[in-house]
Amino acid sequence: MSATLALLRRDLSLALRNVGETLTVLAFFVIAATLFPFGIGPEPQILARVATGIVWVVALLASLLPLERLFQSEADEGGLDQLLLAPAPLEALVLAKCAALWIGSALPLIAVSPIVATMLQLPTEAYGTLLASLLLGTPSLALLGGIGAALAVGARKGSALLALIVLPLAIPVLIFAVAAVEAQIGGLSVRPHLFLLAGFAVFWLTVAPFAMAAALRQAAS
Amino acid sequence: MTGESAAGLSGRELACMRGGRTVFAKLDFGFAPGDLVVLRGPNGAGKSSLLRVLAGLVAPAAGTLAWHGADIAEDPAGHRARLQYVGHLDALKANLTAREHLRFHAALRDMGARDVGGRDVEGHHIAHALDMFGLAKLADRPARFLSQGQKRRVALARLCVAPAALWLLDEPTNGLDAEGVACLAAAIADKREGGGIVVAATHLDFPGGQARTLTLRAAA
Amino acid sequence: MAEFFAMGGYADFVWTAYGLTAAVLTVLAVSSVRRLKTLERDLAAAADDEHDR
Amino acid sequence: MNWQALANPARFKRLSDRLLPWFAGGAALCLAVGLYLGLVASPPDYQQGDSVRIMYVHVPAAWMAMFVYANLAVAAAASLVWRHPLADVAGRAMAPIGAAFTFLCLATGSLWGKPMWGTWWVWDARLTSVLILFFVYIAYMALNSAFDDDTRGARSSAILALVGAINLPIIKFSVDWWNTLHQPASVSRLDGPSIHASMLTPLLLMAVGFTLLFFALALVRMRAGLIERRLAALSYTRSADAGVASFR
Repeated sequence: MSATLALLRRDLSLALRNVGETLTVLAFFVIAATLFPFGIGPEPQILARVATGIVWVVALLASLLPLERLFQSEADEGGLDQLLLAPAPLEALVLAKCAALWIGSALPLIAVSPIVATMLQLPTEAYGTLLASLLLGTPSLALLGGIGAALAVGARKGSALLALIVLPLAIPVLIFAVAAVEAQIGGLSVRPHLFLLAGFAVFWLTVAPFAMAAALRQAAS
Repeated sequence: MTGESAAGLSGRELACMRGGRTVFAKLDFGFAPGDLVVLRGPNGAGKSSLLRVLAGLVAPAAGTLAWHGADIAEDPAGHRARLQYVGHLDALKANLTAREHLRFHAALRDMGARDVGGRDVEGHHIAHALDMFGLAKLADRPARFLSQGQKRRVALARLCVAPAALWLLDEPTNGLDAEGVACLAAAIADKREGGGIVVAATHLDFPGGQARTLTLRAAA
Repeated sequence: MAEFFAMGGYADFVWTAYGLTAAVLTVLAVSSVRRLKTLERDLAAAADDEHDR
Repeated sequence: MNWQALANPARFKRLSDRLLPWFAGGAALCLAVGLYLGLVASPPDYQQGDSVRIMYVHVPAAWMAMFVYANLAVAAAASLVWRHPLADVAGRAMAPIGAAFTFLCLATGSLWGKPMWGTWWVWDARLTSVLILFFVYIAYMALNSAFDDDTRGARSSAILALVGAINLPIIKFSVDWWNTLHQPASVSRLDGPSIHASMLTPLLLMAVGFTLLFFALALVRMRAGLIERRLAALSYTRSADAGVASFR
């Protein structure tokens, strides 16, 4: 347990010292979202209709950015061997890395999402649900991303390959996250959608550690 | 040399394949407690591969590896807990200091849990390791400001922050100056005195006292 | 016969669908068999090499 | 039965030589009869007219897309559990066949949709699920070929295949639900027992034909894959007498 917490603490302090990386992801998030009004026109009604979708799709794309370094940097520096040789179960250690990834890059993204939502004219009553959907949906993305990152360690075509692996598997999260916000706007109950998002998070929480550990073990051999 | 001692680390008919190619095969050995074994052989002979097999990072393609006579494939976690591995990479993060690296490593090796009676056992081990490798003055400098040799010292100082019965070192003297080599020699001598086994791959003269040599033939 | 090919006015769609299916599966089959033949030749050559040594 | 021996190209060749004619011949026969029944002997649909004949390639292709993925997942599990080289080779051999059937399902679906829906693409629940399956195939193939070491590629993509296999039902459920949310039930009327025997027979024959064709192609491609492995190994074995020279 202490090894897992130590890894979480170390990765968080590294994230704190490399704030630039987080800021780059945030900048990408804001800039990419800003492109949509130029692409589809600034009419408030149209933007309001698609705002949720844009915020979520762009958040999904932004969450891909830090993945390439997640395990690849460990492999390049030699730290991956040390993680593999630690007495603690590898499944717990990779979970710590995903948790650090989520805290270090998804939380800041959630924090600025209201700004993006405002620019896209999201109806005011939907903000709470948007934040809830992001809070419940992004853990799944971090875990799925962790699987992709672990599978792609040592691969020749890094970032494009990661998108190819992660995006199709993330579609259910996208569907129900956007549906939650639209249910809120439409005056329907949002709880089923949010429960389902939490369910996805639990599902990936149980599956992802094993997939990541298996991928990293064979990457080192 | 084979079979007569069950104590320590022994290999029987070990073989290793990498990318469809046989790196080595039919390797038999027995390393006893207190042994320093130097792996020799030209580039590509499989020194690093053998170390990775000994560490359990790579499963042998054939044969068995045993600790005190018990197959390590039966208890991989137990094997991980008893060994320390220093690869040819230093495994350092540019933004972390030497002390932070050692503190993290101690926690990773599960040393944090052994704080008995409120004493900072971990801190004591770390200070000792820093001293051992002449890093006391550099302890709080981020790794990106360290020279190649100083980084190597930090990587090696990890060996001293957590107990292990088996050290596996891949070209440990790479980048070290004479003083650094002496530090390593002292650490190895200590380990051997305590009954530890040290296996090191190198192509240079190796410090650490009387050694046994395992020479791998070139596969080319 | 002409009526058969006309497919009740849906000729473009029906024949494109069948043509595409035939084309894709044929290309897959031919390329797979070709690759096997080439590799079998290479293997035979490599085995001869081995024998000569 | 010695499974390890099957990874030997010569042994596998003997097995595939015995099976291949049956698979290839059976596929040709089923497809020929199926095509005749589907294109000539079966009646046009009372609503869709002759365009319904696209069904005889579209629906079996959709079945194959899933069937091949199921095979891929089994090979992936075998590759990870037993680390058998034959499973690695099988995965790499089958994926492009599955991707081809998935692509055909999408293309013929589009060709069927144009006269029925008046547009080339509709976000119909089934087509959308098949599209995502196609993406998973592409990801599998990309990952499989992304490593210098073939075994690495095989193991990595095997993990992806299994993660995909447990996630595909979730994707299917999500897409179905999303679809009902956004538009009324799909145009396709293939469900249930309403389908007439004169249509069912060619449909099943085509499906069996595609399955046999898949087995035949998979055998050929696996044989090629095994030879490739052997050739790669041969270029090294000349120097494989490495080992300990001395230990004192």
